[in-house]
Amino acid sequence: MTAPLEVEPGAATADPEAVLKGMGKIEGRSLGQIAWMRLKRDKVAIGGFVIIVLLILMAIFANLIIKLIGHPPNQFNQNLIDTVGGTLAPTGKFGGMSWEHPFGVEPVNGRDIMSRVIYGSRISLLIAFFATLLSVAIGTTLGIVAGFFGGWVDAFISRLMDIFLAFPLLVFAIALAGVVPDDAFGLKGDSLRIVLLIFIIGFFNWPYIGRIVRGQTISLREREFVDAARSLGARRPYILFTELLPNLIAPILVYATLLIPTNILFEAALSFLGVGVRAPTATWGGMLSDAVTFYTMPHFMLWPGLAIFITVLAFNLFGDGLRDALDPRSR
Amino acid sequence: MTNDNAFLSVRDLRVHFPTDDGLVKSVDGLSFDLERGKTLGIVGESGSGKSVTSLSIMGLHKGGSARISGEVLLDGQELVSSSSEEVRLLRGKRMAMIFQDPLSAMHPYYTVGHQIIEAYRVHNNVSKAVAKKHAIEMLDRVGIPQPDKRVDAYPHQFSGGMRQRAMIAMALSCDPDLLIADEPTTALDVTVQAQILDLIRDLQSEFNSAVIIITHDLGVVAELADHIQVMYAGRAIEYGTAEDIFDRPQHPYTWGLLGSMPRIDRERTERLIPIKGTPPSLINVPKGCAFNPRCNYAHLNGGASETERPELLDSGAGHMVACHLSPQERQKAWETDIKPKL
Amino acid sequence: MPGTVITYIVRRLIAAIGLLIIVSAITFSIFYLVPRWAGASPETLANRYVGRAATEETVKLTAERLGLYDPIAVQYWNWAKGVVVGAEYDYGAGVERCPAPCLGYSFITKQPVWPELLDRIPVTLSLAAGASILWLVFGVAIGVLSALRRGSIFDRAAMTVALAGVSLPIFFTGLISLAFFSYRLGWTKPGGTFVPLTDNPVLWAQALILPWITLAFLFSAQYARLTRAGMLETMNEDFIRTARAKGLKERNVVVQHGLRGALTPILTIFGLDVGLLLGGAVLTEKTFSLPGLGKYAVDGIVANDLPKILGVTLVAAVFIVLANLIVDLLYAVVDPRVRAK
Amino acid sequence: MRIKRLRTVAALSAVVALALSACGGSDESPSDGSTGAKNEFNAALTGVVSPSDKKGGTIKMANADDWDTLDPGETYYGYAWNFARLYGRSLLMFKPAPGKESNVLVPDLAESLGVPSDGGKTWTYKIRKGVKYDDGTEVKAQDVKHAVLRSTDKETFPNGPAYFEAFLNLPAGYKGPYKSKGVNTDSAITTPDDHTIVFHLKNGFGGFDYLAQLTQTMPVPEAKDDGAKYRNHIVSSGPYKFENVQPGKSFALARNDQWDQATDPNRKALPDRYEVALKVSADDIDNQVINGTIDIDVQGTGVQPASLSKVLTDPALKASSDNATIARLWYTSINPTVKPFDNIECRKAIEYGMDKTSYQTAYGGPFSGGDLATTIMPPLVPGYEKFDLYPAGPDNKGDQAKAKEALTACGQPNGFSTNMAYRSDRPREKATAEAFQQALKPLGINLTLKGYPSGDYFSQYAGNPGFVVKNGLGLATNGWGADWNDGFGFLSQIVDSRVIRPAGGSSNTSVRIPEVDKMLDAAIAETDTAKREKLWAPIDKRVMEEAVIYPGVYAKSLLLRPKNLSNVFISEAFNMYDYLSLGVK
Repeated sequence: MTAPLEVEPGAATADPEAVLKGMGKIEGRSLGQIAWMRLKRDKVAIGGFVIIVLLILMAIFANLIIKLIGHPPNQFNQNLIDTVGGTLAPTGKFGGMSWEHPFGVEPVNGRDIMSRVIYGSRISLLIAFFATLLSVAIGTTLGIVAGFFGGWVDAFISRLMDIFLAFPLLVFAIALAGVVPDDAFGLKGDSLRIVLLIFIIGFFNWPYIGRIVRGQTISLREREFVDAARSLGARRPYILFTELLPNLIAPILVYATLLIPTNILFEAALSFLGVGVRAPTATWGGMLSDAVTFYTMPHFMLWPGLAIFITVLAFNLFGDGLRDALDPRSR
Repeated sequence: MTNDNAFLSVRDLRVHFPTDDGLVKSVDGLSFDLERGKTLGIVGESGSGKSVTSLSIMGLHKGGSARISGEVLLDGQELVSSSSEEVRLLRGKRMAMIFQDPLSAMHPYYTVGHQIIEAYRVHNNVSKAVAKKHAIEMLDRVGIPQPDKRVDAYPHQFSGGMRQRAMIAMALSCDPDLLIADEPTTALDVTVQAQILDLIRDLQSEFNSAVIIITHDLGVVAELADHIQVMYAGRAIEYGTAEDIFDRPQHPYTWGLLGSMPRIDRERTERLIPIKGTPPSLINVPKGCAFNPRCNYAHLNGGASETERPELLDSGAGHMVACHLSPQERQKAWETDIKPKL
Repeated sequence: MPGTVITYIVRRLIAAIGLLIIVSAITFSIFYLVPRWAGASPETLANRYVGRAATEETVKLTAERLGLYDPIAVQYWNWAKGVVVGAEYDYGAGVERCPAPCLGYSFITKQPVWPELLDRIPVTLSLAAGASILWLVFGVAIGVLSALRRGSIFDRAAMTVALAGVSLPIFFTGLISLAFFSYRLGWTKPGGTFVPLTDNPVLWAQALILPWITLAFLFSAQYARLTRAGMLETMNEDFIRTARAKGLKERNVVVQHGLRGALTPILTIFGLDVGLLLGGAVLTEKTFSLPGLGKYAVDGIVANDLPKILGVTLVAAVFIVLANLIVDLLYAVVDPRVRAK
Repeated sequence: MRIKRLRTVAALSAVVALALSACGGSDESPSDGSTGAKNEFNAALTGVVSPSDKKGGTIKMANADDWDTLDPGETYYGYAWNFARLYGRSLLMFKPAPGKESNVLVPDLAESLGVPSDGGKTWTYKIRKGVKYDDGTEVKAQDVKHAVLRSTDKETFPNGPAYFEAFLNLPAGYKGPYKSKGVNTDSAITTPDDHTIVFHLKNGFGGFDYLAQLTQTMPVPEAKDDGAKYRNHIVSSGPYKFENVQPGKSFALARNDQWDQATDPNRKALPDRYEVALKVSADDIDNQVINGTIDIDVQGTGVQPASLSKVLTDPALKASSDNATIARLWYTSINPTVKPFDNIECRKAIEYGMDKTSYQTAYGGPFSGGDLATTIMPPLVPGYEKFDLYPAGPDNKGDQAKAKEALTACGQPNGFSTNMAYRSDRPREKATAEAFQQALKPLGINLTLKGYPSGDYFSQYAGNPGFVVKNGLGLATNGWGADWNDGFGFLSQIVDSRVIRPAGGSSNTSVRIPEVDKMLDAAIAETDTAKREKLWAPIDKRVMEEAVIYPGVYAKSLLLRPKNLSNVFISEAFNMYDYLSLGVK
């Protein structure tokens, strides 16, 4: 019983930081370079990164790819549907999978699932990226302000975070996404929904990153004050900020990378619940929601589900690798 | 330097860790002896392998990824080849250890008493009540006031010095023959440091145990150690009595350590011989003398330091040194460059 | 000592009530303001609660009865007053006393919201309880084993599955498992039919087993990762080395010293997760059509039934706040350092 | 989301002899009840499947949604009316029989059909003696009066039918028996004795018997009535009483031992119990009905899309299902208030350009969706006349050439952009909107789809004239089914411009033809049934000429026949299985 339970104690003393510091080759390199070296060696993380790049390219060139495939995502192909027999299922086997339609077609209207999945990456990534950006912007700003000024400012912002964390988020997001009219803020249609979703998702996720930044800021501030006391007089706040930000980049980067997949899931969930981007625009969550009624045709739910899974997994793999590279102790 | 009276005998100890970045040779061929009632000081910078050495002796690297070779003989019993279970039974009972930061070294969720009782009961089949009485006794013995009350306090409720006393009480609870103190005073105030060192010395004479003190601070070993071993990059580079090391240090690295030692009896001046550069990588240890990139005297012997690793050789009366410099060169450098500035 | 503990709890409770007031006020404002931005008037809002044959007069009367003409502060005050002291409700044939906590009456079904919520809570509670036990046991066990056998095949396999687990949306795993286990194989009931535990434990478990497993899979994955990371960190702590140096058996080192330290942060997260879940496992309940709080919320939102939405939001917030409080108190029990503060 | 059966509200007072219209088809021979129909596809449409008189057993029903309300004064769904007859007895009822016969009114609580006098302004009903509530007290005429009066309180019962307040000669400002307590209502209803009730109308109305079959005439004892709360403890006058009611979850009916077969010629009351589960997932219901663990999907709107292929491709399953036709039209409003639909040619472009088959497919195909529609009135409604003003090409996929022509005539040869509203929680309407978008795209007509929650669809969005104009909702999915099969009930709410309210809430969003309003008034005023029935089709045609409604499908539903039950047949009055006659095999 003793032997197999053993935790490798070597890690306690073989401090990789010390090891690396001493490595002749990379002496004097920045933490960023060291992290990059480590990251390059992490094949799984690189694999995730490659998938992410491919996904982003796919999203950017979605229209082009779809043109090549030749089946616009919203185009009906009801000739592939059993309308006469009344089942409305794809006439081909396995949900109508063929060379022409590798992922099969949707029941009822026969839309090409592959094109829709590809187009869905656009919405998914766009919303996830910008929502993350928004969360990071709000979270970082308020986190720094709270951590730096302390006192009642900190107390106020911390309470604000508490309130946000006490909200039943999803319920709230659904409600909000459901009541906003179709034309608002000078936008309409898809662009309004996308902006709205970015805002809702981004706005509700900031307290998490806010907490991290606040904690980091406080600990850095403590350290800085010690230094400042030693050196000549107090430092000016702006200097502190310029020193603060570089130190915050690593945790923010890691957290942002890991927030993106969360936001992809969030968007998918909202679309699944019917408050995402409006029909007929293809979204992964929306496709899953459509597939619910056709659970007897698993191909319909499989592809969008897989798309979500692969995307989220890729971001998680890369995020994990990035964290390990930037903070080796977490390995 | 074999010694038949040695209670602890380490022979060609090597501790290597395979990592993603390469093989880390934390300890790379270390040998020394220690008799009962004697104190050995192991000195070196962080990463020199001194802590790894102590943990290896304790068997705390067993079962992990570490590759350990060589021999560790504790009262004649070879530990490197012993099973984890055999070594475990010795840990705490025949050999015990005190750690650097007593706050992190004690479990924050358990009372000090609980942790001493636990240590005692591992090796002594007694009731909790008896063990508790023993724990109170031990706390009393290390000079903790009101031990019957403090026994139920948590580590965070102790002051730094008191915590280290409690730590020592825990280590000594089973009357070990070998006590390893790893930087026992580093985390403490200067005034408290002296008290703790006194305590270790008193207890050592009382228990007649062998003691290894591991430190980067020569000042600590100056007070306690009978012998001192200076380590650099996983190897011993100088070994001798305390007088040897303090009065007739032979290795340029030892000079550097002496020069960076703060002394109460001396005005605070600039460092005499700042050790330039950083400790070497334990993966790519510099060829030849591992210290040569940082050594001010490496040029004196025509490049031998850069190509050939110096052996640890007896330079007379058990004072051993690993350096390519001739005894005369070392003598001269010590007398003219270093000693006057100390 | 107990005195200070009580003071602490009281202080926390007061803070919690403040939090609940703010949360409900914000919820109220959003549901009050957003439709009005969209151009709704009290009449058009009342329109949805009257039949098609309603005359203009009926619409006005309904708007009046629902208090839609009042300014937002008055409406909120009336609602909040009902929660604290109860309210009176005109059900046509007379006036009924709705005792505190009166969360109002559904605009649509005219049933009082509070009893409906009380009805839903056991569903969500059953879901959360079963799933949380599963995920705690499996997640922590897998995490600990993975940490202890770091780098082993078990560790790698477990962590791969765990990463996959956190990357799968619950409505996808839920749908797939429903389609397969319920509809194809017919092993379990596909939800929608909740039977209280006290009525029939077998049917209760049968209806919930799939949601439990699906939910627990997601959370187990997360907890395995968290536990592994926490365990690795803890096992690197100095006090573990001390415990080993004492000669403690490895099992005791791991269980008494390692786990104790590693599980404390997990406890916090666990408490908050359960709190959040109790407030409505929206996606799970929706996917498995379980009539719990989450589904209630979604139904309320779809039907635009404000009292329902407010009620469920408040209850959810109460769960979260309570979970926070309990976690903090438990933390003090577990960690003596916290107790001192 | 299931498609609920919305029922008409005839808010207009008119003299219409509706009764005769339903009797038109009764010459068809009633099906042979002794041997029963074979267990084959559509068997229960015309005959009784598994006839039996065996008593006992429990019938298990499930509803994917909540019951709108069990209160007979407010409930307004076809299935709820079908079911309410188990626990309540209205004055009259539709005959529980298969096929056309089910449109015949027969006395239930009353001893006979209503006796009109004063030119149809006064209707008298004699109430059977010996009919008792489940508490043993006897049903009196005063209880029927109270039941009818309470149903007129639209603040308490907003969702109920509103015929009585429209037709009865109630005192001015009367707000129902709760708010207008003590007000003398003898001007509207009198009860000369305990077993006679007399209704006094504002104007003569030949079809009052249709109102007498509404659940609103089921007696409610005043002493037990507590307004909106009555729904949870209804006093039964039928063969079954409520055993337990768990709002939003389930309820069960058990035998009412006070019910006397001697007073009731219509009900067999075969099973001992009815159990109804609410809010069961719709797919689960289908599966359980197929397995036999649930007997009937009580909503009676047909199987879910997922079960469709299962039922249609499995010969055994198909043989035990019935494809019922419903007097309901699924259509799309073309709003002339939104540019460029102010020009009839642009509206015609839609009529020609839309792919009719994709509409049908969107609604579920030929079995679950319905038949291609070219008129507003479905064939089930007497007076229906087949015509097709905008032939959609030989394959019914739309006539692009004609559509182009119309576009050019409209001055928009390259098409235009507009919006289409649909109920976002109804997948079939979503599919319809998407089908429009695809079908119109080649014409250059770009549709932006706008989904709105169905709860607010008419009150806030597609049924709110201001909103429609402001948001340019050129097209809006819509649907209509009558309370009973009659041209007046079917057309008035969707083609009469006078039902459009500025605050929103009406189903008619697009038809504003003064001529049609006049034609409707003329038809309602016509007392001769045969003549009147001939007047509906011209109205239908006139509206179609204006191209403001795009008819989609005449609805059908694929129903799973309960395999463990006896006496199974489809009632045309409800377009689903008759719940009154079922027994357990």
